Amino acid sequence: MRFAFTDDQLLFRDAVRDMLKKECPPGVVRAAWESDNGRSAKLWSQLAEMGVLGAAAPESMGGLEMAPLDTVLLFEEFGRAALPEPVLEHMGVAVPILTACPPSPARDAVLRDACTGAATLTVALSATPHVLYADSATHLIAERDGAIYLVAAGALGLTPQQSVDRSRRLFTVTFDIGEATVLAEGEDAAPILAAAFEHATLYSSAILTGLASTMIDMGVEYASTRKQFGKAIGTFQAVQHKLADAFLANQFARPVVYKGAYALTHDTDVHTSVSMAKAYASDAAIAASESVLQTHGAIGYTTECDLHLFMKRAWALARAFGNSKWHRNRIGHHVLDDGPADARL
Amino acid sequence: MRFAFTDDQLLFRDAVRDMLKKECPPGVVRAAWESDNGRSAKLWSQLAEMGVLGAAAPESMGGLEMAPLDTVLLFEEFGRAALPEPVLEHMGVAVPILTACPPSPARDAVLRDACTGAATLTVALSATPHVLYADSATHLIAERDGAIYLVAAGALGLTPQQSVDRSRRLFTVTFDIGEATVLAEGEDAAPILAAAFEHATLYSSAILTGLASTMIDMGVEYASTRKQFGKAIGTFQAVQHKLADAFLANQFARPVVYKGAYALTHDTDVHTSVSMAKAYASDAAIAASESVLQTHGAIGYTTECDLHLFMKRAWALARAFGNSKWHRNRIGHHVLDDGPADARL
Amino acid sequence: MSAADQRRACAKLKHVLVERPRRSNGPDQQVAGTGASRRTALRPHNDPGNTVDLNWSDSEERFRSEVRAWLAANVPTEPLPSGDSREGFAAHIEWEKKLFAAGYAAVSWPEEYGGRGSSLWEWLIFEEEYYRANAPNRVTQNGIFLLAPTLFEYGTDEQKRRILKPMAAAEVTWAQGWSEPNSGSDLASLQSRAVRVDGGWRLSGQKTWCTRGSFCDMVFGLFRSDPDAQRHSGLTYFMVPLDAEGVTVRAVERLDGDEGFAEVFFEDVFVPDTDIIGEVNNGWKVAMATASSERGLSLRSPGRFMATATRLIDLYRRSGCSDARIRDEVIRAWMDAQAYNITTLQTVTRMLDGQTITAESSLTKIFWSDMDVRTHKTALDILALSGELDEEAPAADSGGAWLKGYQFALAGPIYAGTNEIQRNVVATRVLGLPRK
Amino acid sequence: MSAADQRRACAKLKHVLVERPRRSNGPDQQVAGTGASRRTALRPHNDPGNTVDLNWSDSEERFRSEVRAWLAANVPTEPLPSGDSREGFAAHIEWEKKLFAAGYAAVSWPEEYGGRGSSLWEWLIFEEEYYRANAPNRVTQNGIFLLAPTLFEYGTDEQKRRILKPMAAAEVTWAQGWSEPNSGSDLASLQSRAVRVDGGWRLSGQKTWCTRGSFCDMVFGLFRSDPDAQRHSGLTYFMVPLDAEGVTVRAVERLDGDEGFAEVFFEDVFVPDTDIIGEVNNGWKVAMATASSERGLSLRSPGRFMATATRLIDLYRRSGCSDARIRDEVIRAWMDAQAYNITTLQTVTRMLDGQTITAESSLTKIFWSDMDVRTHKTALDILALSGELDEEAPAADSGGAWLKGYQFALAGPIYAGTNEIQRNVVATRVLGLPRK
Repeated sequence: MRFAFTDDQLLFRDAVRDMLKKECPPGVVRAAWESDNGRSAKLWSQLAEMGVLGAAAPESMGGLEMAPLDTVLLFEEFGRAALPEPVLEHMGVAVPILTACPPSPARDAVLRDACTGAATLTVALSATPHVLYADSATHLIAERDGAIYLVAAGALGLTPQQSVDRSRRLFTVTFDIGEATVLAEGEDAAPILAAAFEHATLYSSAILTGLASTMIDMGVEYASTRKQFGKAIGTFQAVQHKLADAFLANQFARPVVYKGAYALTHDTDVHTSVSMAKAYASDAAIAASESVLQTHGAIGYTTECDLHLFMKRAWALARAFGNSKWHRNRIGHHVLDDGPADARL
Repeated sequence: MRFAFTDDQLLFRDAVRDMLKKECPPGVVRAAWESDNGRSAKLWSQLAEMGVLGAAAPESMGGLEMAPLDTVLLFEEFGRAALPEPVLEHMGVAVPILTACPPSPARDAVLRDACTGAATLTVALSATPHVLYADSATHLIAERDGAIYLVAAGALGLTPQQSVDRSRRLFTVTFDIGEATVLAEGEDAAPILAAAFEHATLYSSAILTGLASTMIDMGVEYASTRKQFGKAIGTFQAVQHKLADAFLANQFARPVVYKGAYALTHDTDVHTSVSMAKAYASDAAIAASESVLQTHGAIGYTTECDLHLFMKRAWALARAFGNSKWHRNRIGHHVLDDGPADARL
Repeated sequence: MSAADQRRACAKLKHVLVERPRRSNGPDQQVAGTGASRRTALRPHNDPGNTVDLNWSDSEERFRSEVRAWLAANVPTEPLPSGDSREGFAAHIEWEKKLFAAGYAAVSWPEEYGGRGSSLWEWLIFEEEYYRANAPNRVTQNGIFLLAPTLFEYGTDEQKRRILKPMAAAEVTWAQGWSEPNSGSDLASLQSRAVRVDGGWRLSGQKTWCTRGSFCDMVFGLFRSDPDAQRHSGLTYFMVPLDAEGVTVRAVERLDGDEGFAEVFFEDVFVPDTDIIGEVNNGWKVAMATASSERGLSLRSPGRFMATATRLIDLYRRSGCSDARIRDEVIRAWMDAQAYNITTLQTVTRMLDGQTITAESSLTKIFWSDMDVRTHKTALDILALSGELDEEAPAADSGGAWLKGYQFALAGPIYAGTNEIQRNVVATRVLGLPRK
Repeated sequence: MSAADQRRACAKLKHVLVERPRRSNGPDQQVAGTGASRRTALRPHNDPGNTVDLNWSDSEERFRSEVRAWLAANVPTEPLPSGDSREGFAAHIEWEKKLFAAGYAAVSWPEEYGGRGSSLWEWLIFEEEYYRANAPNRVTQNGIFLLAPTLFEYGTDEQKRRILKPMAAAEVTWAQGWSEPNSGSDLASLQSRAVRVDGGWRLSGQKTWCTRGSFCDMVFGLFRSDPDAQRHSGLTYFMVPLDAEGVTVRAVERLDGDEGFAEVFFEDVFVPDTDIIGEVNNGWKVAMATASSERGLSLRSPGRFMATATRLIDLYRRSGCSDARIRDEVIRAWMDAQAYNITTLQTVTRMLDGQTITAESSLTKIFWSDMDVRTHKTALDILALSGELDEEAPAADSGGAWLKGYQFALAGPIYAGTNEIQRNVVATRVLGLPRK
């Protein structure tokens, strides 16, 4: 029994944190909002260079062959920085899917390119109506009728769907099955797709705890400097307790997320552990957004304040891949053994 | 359109409030807890003398022929004092049932005695498993198989069921139908029994708001005098806001309770209005109990502090005749028109 | 009261009961099915109307019908663009002019100022119908609901004649200028200055969070006219044209992307004495009267929240959602709106009885602002994965109105005095807890 | 870290990865059904155990089996009367003696003091099994969980030898004496005095909320030994027999009717120097070490709440309740207990790694105390109308345990530092918000 990360896991996390601190301050996120594709200018190549993009890929394909326990902390950092890149879709979902698919020239080629960053992957799972960054991705990994397809970007029909978070570029996507390559189908595909949903959910949870951490930091910073009634508002018990509660919720969410990564790594108790992670992280992030906004007052209610970049990501991700009610319900079906989980997310 | 009580309604309320303030301080409630029957020594006759016990009875029977709008404020006072008497059962439920039942010598005699206080009535509705004060009542008005019976106390078989509130003497009761008098049955009885449940629920709500008022007063009083860290704890924002929230919940519950009394008086929109009352009043009273206990700290956690007399009544009544979830559900079935209310309270 | 007094009181009560007219039962006073005749509630015999009576009068019902019919015929079928954007503001002004022409811009005002002299009850009815019809947000509201009550109480006759009718007619639009960068919750710490000059004052300083300040014609707010006075003292209430010399307006983008806010900079701006409301150095008291309106009855009528609850029920039904926890939240949203309405009926009755509503309005502010956030969160939970779509997304439900509404609702616990400040007010002024 | 440094760090990382042993896949490391072989988590090659590993070792599993078997054979089938009543206390002491005889009274203590030298992990396992078996509440807990950690840290060898084993054996029972009538949340304002005399001290004053003080043999607490020192300074930590001359004990009835509390009055009570823990005038620091234990790991092990959640699930199933809102609360109670357990595993790992857990234990205190209230309220909602029945009612479910548990849970946000104080601690000491 041991519940701690290794020095190497922390080292990788620190390296990514330091890079993002330097290269992805809020100004970069803000610029991504205004950009054509909702993304940053140069972060993708830096992430590739650090080995992040292919972290979950086999070494033979140029990856680091890492497990969820190795990468979960990175997603927390992506949340902390509100990184405007398809990391969740590419390295959190698509690369693990490709890694699990049977080798083939098409699969191998795109997986190699995914590790170098030459390819940018996004995913279309049947449970989710929207595809992120479909305009700037080079390939789509798509679930259709229980099979897994690889589709080149040029073959996609895109309808933009604007998210509250302008760096989440959403699309409804169509493609002609004739232009897609089958990567897996039937009994081969089913467990891969099931695992993909769990990965997406778990990594969303990790991003949410990172977003909450930054928002709480911003609340503490603002409350420590903003003065009203002749003193810092952070001296008022109402402000103190609001931030303390937000912090508490996130502090209890974080180890639950790590437990989810453990469950995925060892394929044990996956549904319950991943749903626990998503339920706590979603609630913690929404609570943090509301508490920190309230702490800021009107200034937090403008797009001039960086807070909104983090809040809006949190509002979107808290509902992506099932909100906390859906996941509590799924846990309930396991714990109480009273029927199947709801199909509708 | 007008939402205010008349001077006479307020005068009656004030008279009862003044009497209870003098005659039913917490020491009297405490004595009732220790007494044989959970009741006070002399309040019953005083209530009779003021016309309270027969308030809902016809004048021809010695009553005041009052409607729920006339008496709802009295129940709030009963709660405010934690009056240890079967007022809810006797004047809130049994007398309205008898008043609505077809005249008969048996009904008339007991109704007359109910107004003078010579009779003490309690009720057994099928929705509730326990009969209050069955040991000290002279008669039971009982629902059985859809009919309404009058049973003399001597004919009852009693099993005591101890409540957390020692002045709520509960019993499970048996009686032989042969020793009971039918007051109404079939189509005559059904609407009377339905109305009885609404009366019991509404008056419970009124008692709950009164209990909450007293608890909040106790919290304010204690917080204003108790000193820690060199100042009254009521100066701490955390204490202030806790009590403010408790007060807010009760202030919004009260007019909803009055609306319930209006609905019963005019037989309009009864289910929704009464359930609104019970839902808000139950939640407000439980919230008040927890907030005021927390304000008191350890002293509130003893039976030496009067607070517990009010808290425990609130915990019991908040669940009597359906808790807030049950009543929200009943409202839902009316508002959303999606099926019948749950049978189980 | 002695026991003897109590008995006398009850005897008097019985006397009243015996004297009053009995059993004037209309059909709605029968308990259906009980077979028992039913009493009206106890009434003093000299004032049969003085009890709880939740029926609208015939004339009130007629008023409702008229309003409903007019709105049905005139509310734009397609929602206008946001009134907090430049093009949307213009479209809303057109709508407001139509409303004024029909006599509905400010129904409770006297006719001479552009109203129709409606009662407070009719005003509630109007609001109910207005929100029920999903009519456009009122971009004139800072004038009509914040400034006008102050003018009615403190304005000179000349000011009322000059200002109110153009305000109702949406010919002159108003922004509020309460906050300053360093004075939000602590409004009494305002630093913008007013210096006496011949025939008037020169204003300097900065105001912020001026709603729709980029589009409005005028701003009203407090300025420190006596630099030696402390905090609440020495403030004066001014009205200033936003195109006056020395005024600079900078738009600030709101959370939802609209230019809903503005910062207004004042550099030696001349304002004549005739544009002061109330007395010089008495601005705090004058402003508090307005703040009380803002928090209390006028800004957030129950009709608004009842309409939101109705739309939530509609969304819930359309969604096919079968989650009993969400269903419970939908019911609760409906209940809260009803409870808010019931409480308002009680408050309006008190106001009509001549009582003043002061610190208790803080309770109201907390209730509606928290309710509004909860209600919109429930809607986003129903929308689930598509809850993040905004008005530009083709797949957004109701044109993204719930997401925009959520963001707007989040401002509720902040503006018009944060809910923390309101809870302080409840604790100290209503409950009487010690301040120090 | 420069970009070049980052690259170097990653290169190092890849090096580690290349070097480490690969694919030592046991059966539990396969992703069932994916067909893909699965990697173990990244490990430094020199310490294969240094990663998240949530499996118990074989010896820990054996320990669990032994504990479970012993408890199954020995836990009384009928619940004992409340340990906070006089007769119940005696019955509990009998139970505690049995527990001690079996070596389970204080598993994590060294054997010389009556423990069995178990690891913290085994202690967690023991607690899980203890609560799972619904074994009697520990009436020795104020000694074992509050005083003993202090003695281990600050006690002399003589004190440890003299006190610990009889404590574990339930031969000498301990009450805490922290609070005074005017010192609750503000513990530093204590007024009870200790005056230096030959060979020891004379204590005067009053302590209150001494748990089971009416039944225990000894009390420990702080007394002001330097009257000139301010607040936290000048306090000394004493241990006092409750039958000493000058000590008067008055029972105080708790909310649930048990005599769970006592007031203890001290009139010139002599205590020898050997019954001081730590240094004279250093009692605050000594006590805070204890308070930190109380709030942190030792008093509220996850096993307690996991067992409560399991009983709640059982109650929910037995009840036939079909309310999805209550179902959601049941699930949430289960989740919260799991989350608390997961967090505790992380905390214990940190402790074993030599880190100290200080102000963060306030988070834990808030979490478990709020969780416990919620869980019991859910149970009372399931019980509905019979939720008000207490242990004397024949119809009470589980002997009224949920009602009693609710009342006990309500004390959680109050004792061991109110949750308001804990939130202050989190805000100022963990988040670093300003105090003034």
